[in-house]
Amino acid sequence: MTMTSLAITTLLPFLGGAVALLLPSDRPRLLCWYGIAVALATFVQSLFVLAAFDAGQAGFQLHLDWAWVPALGIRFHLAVDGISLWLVMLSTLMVVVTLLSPQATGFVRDKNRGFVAAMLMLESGMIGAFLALDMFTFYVFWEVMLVPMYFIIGIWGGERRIYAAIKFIIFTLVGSLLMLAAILYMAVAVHRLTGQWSFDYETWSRLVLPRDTQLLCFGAFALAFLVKVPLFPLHTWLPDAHVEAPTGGSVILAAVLLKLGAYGFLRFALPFFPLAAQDTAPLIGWLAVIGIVYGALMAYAQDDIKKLVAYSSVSHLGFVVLGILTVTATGVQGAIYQMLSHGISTGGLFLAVGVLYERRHTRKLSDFGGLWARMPVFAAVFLVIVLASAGLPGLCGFIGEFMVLIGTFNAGKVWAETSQIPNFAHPALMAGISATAVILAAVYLLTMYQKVMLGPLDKPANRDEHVRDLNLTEKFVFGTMVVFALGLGVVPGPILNRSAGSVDSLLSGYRMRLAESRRAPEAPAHMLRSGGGMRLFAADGRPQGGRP
Amino acid sequence: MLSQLRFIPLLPLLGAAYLILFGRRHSKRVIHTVATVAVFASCVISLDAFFFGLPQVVREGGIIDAVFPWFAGGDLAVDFTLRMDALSGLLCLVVTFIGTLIHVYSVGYMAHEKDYARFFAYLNLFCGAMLMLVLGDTLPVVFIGWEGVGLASYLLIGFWYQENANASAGKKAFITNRIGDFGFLIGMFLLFRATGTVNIPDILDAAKTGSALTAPLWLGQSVAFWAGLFLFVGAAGKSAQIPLYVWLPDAMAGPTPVSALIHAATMVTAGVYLVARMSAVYMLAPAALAIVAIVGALTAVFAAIIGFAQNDFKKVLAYSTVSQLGFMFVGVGTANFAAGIFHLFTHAFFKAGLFLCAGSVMHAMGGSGDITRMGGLAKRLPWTTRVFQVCWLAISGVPLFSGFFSKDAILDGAFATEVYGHGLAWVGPLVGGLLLLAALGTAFYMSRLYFLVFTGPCRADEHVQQHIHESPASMVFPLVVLAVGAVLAGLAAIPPAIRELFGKHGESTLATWLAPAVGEPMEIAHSAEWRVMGISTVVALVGIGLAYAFYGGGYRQPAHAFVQKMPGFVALARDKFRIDELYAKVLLRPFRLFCNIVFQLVDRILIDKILIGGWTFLADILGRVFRFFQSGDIQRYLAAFAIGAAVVVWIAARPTLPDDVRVKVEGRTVKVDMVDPDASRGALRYSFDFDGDGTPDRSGPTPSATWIYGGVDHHEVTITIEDSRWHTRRILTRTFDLR
Amino acid sequence: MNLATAAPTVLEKIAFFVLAAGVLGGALVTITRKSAVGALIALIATFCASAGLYATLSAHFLAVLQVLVYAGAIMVLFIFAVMIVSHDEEHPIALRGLFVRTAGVLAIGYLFYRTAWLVVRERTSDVLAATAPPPIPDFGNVAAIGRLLFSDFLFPFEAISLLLLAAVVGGVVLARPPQTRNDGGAV
Amino acid sequence: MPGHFYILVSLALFFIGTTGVLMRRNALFVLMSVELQLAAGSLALVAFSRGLGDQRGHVVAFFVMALAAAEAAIGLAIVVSIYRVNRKIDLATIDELRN
Repeated sequence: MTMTSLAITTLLPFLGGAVALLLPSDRPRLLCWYGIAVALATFVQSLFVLAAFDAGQAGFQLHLDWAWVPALGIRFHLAVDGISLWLVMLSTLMVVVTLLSPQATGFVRDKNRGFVAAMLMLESGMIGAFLALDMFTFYVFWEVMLVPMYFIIGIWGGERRIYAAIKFIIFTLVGSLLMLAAILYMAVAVHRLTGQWSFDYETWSRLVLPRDTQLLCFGAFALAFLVKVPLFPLHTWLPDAHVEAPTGGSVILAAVLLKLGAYGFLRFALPFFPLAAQDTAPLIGWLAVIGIVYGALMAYAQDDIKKLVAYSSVSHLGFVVLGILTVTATGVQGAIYQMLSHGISTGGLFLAVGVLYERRHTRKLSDFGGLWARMPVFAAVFLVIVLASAGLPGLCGFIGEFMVLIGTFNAGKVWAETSQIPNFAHPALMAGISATAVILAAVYLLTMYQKVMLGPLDKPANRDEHVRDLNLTEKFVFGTMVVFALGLGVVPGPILNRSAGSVDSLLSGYRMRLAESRRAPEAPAHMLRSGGGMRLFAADGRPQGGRP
Repeated sequence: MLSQLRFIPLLPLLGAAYLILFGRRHSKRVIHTVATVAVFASCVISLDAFFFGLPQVVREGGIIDAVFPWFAGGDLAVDFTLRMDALSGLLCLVVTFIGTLIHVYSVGYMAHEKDYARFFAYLNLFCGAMLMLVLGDTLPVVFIGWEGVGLASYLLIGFWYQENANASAGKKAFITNRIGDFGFLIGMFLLFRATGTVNIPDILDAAKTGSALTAPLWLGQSVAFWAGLFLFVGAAGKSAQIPLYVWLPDAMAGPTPVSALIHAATMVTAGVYLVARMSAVYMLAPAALAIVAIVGALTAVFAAIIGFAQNDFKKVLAYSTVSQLGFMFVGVGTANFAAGIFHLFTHAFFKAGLFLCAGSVMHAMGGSGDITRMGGLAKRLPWTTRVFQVCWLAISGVPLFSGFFSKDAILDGAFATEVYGHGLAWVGPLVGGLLLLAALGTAFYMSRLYFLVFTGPCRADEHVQQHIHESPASMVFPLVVLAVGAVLAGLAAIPPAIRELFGKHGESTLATWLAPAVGEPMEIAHSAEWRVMGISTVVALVGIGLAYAFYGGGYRQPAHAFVQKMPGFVALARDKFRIDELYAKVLLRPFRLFCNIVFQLVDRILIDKILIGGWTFLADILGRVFRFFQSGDIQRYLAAFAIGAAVVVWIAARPTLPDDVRVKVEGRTVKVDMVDPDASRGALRYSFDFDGDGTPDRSGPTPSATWIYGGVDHHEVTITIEDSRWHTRRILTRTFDLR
Repeated sequence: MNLATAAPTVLEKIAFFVLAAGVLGGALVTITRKSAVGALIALIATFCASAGLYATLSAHFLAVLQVLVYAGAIMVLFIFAVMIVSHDEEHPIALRGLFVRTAGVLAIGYLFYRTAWLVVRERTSDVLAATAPPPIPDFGNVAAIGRLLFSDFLFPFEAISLLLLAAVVGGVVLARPPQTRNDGGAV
Repeated sequence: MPGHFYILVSLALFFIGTTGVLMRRNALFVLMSVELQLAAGSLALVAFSRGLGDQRGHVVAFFVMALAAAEAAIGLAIVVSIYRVNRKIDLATIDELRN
């Protein structure tokens, strides 16, 4: 079971989606329940993975390694470690929640089966991207992910959906095509060194490139990933995508899709190009800091709830990037945790916005007010989610931000090593500036909450009977979100313990390669023998002995 | 029993959770029973833990309950640990005891509220959070409580959410607290970076051993200074000190029991608790202590002055709370931590009492708190009046009441402290003097309040007067208990000088209990104590007398005279010196404006239009250019294709030029020599016309020729290269000079 | 007749030049006629003449096919089309982009000149001499071509048949009258 | 008869055909000219295959013929349908493909 469990987790939704296209499109309930069933099955399957996962083992587990294109050494290689494990869990969970929530699947009623299919295919794209250990496989899943999202925004979106969808696809494609170029370069480099084709992650992460090459390839990778996150100057596609996307799309986009950027950055960009990462870390770190504050300010400036939430996730994901860039166990752990908590809180926020929109058919803050009187239950869960997003300790938002900030605060000794590029690292200052987001988050979130839920119920549109409290399904959906928001906030131990080992091994490998590329920064590419730091190839690329 | 600390915060939290989930289904009786029992139970547990574990509690370390390791990553490890030593134990008792009373009081006060369950749920939530704040043994756990109480206060201030004002007040409170929390976080980070831990005991040990925290950090100041400063920012936010005090008066929008519990007795004192808790760190940074003391003193005076002119019952009490908190901060700021905590302890009783009296009065007056419309209530509300009298005398610092002792202890410390060293020696007397002023003010405005509300004729209009009635027992009972507390709390720490009269020596019980937590109380000469006691007694009596002269039995001539004499000042004080308006002008509106401008400028224009739009614009231009060729006329495409092909062929068919043409001139002899491009395998034919008569003079497949001129009149050779394969030719000429 | 001998007989010369003249003349008439019908007749003549040329090259199978299929079947198609959309326009030459087209024609002419020159230059090469005797007795007759078609060229043959099928279907779909087209979903 | 004569003929034929394709505005004529081009091609094929004594040229020429048939069928169908839509088949005025 453990052998193929990853394969099932990854491919089940895809097949499910394909089958969904064959179902009659005039049976919406059937379609919805079918989608839920498939998603649920996937979730259960991912629970099996969780059960089979050996917490004590730091490296990758449950390998699934099929030959795909032998001629080019391309393999369908999936494996899970403490980092990807939780992100996969998050994806499977959020898809179930999304398909369950009536707001997300509402228009399946009048539209067609495409949505369910798109959602499921999207899910398997995300899971595959999280699990792939073969760069080619990864890239395939990475792109597979784009298509359903493009359709979800472009077909079932709002008025300016086409604009948003195209903006989304172009932003993401520009980055990922550059990444493809870099991937090909790496493949060729590996081939030149080892004499055989390989897209294997482990092999690649033993590749030590000269400094300038590292900077180029790192740039390509970083662009692809940081656009997805999104990092400060590259973020403008996000608000549009979120505003135009249907509720389900927004939820998945915020909860999972954005995480792929951060995950890819952590999993690939850091280990492959340690020198480049190290040297640019403070720079990108500053961008993240700017993004954190900037996103918060922008969120405060919005009158559209969805835009507000979108900008808030720009701010929150700044923490993720910052945490990864500290390259300290604390920071990276915090970043991972922040990813999960952001998935829950912001996902929940978008669900809530969906509810509000369904009830009132507007997203303008100025149209709401005093809804608490009409929907007390919703008010309660909404408040919990808002506070979770505001990083209230005891809820999920706090721990991630706390660890990231404390990691950044102590990143001084790591960043002190950054060499050539002028070093802009001021860890305390950066952490301090980022910490102001604690204040700003309260400002914009509570302002939003007050404008929507509190105050007098003076607007007639808010009084009519459409504005009703949550029904049973919605109660269940939001109940789940609240439970996770609380659970993640109170008992983070199980998650952090499982990810700790993987983070440590990733970082230690990173440092080893960093030292190696420091030793001869301008030397041509060579390979590290996995494990010990000794060279397999001389600096001039002549082989010394066989491959390990 | 000793490992049961975790139940102290847990029970109220469970109560809150239960009421939120199922409260709607239950009758009011069930609801308030659940809530009150939950708090009372934790009160019992803390009493049990405190007194049965007394020897251990008052010893270094206290009782520890390690619940579970909360989270860890890298070198950061945060344990969920609770600890009860004398300091936290004392606050634990105060919170649970007064909390219970307030719950009981609320039963009567909120009897007509429809959202009963929510109210009690919030109250329980607050108690749980506050207890976690107090008992937390690691800074993050404290931070949970720290923000938890902020949340509870946010919820309770905005309890009547239909009023936008209430909601805004709640928001204001939460955000102002968040500003403080920012300081708390930074302080925490600094301490972690210096000591590598967030466990309070470890940090304090590190502070006691020194080195780690005394290292200079920024601006030549030590880590301890900055950590202390930032922690104090947090404390100032929570405890409403300058400049973050603005939220507390607005917080009175909440139900009165809430004001009593949260905004008088417990939450607002958390800042004082934090400073006392981190005493060892502050001891390393006298400068930070000085800042704490000065800010405290200024706040005390400033709030007192505003208190003169307020006409809303609860507003007066609110500013007096701010002022009293200033006293406490002076206490801890002069390294006289025990005194600060002592005042916190006594203040909890009499201020809670005062607020509950306010509640009872407003209850009677139909919800209005306007003291200009009150008066002569003494006859109508006997119990309330007596309780108010006690608490009033207590807060005014009349001897033998608890307030007297605690205030006196703080003043003693202020005048006697040597913690600042030479450079800052002036701080002690300064704050002492300010505090005397503040004490005078306190006595004055509290007496003003008393006289205006309870004495003289009633200024309320008729139909209000009809149903002025004493509150129900459930409200009076807590009042009485608190009054008793307001009298007796002082006994916890009789100053040594007075103890001496009774033949007791050494420090008071409270001081000795707190010693392990906050350090030994400072030695003060009894003569000094007597002097200060005398002064403060005089001050208190003067204040009361002044107030009587102004307001005894309603507004009197001097009051009016004063107002006429300096109307500007009075108006200013009544408007709270317009600090809120200032903040609104200087901070809030510009902030909002800034956000909007940046959004339009950076996001929309700079990034979308220029950075991103630039590329799309380029692509668009190129597209237009190429579209011009896309005529859609297939015949023109074909023509273009044909032309292209023809051009290619034409180029390919021309003979390739020789690589270089060398012309050697020796006297009259000219030798032209060039390299035949090996592409043309002998297919090229070269003919040379030296004399320019149009006919070739030399020709053949060899790319070189020689010619001897007769005269010097020629200086040009024309070379014709023919390609026999294509019948194409190229002509090139070279010029030279004959000599 | 046999082309094997190096020097062609007078008869062959006459045959060739007559046929060539027929081909080129017919082509010229085809592209210069105003009336579609006239052009079509000329086209058919061209094809017949080229069939004759095939014959002189001992490609008898193709010659027959050329007459049957080309001059026969395909031209019938053309005739029908002409009957449907027959209208002789007064300006046979499109004036739009005339300059470009003329340049195109000139370019084609240049290419023609170049290639022709090449051919003439290489006329002695045995590829163009065409003096070799037919390598096999039944060169170019049905049996030989059939053998090739069904052995080496089987796949292309099938492919072409599929192409034709597709063309037929496409022709039907395209040429159906409009009112049945829109619900047919094609186009 | 020497082979290069045939090639010259096919060249000329192709030239004429291309000229027709380029110059005529009537789609029908364009199609005919295309047929001319094809004929030129197959003539060259046959001639070369004769010169080389290789019959595969014939086969290809045969395929060309089939291709011409298909092309004529589709082309004419398109012409007819275009004619149905806008009552003319003047290539100069048919530029829906534009932009």
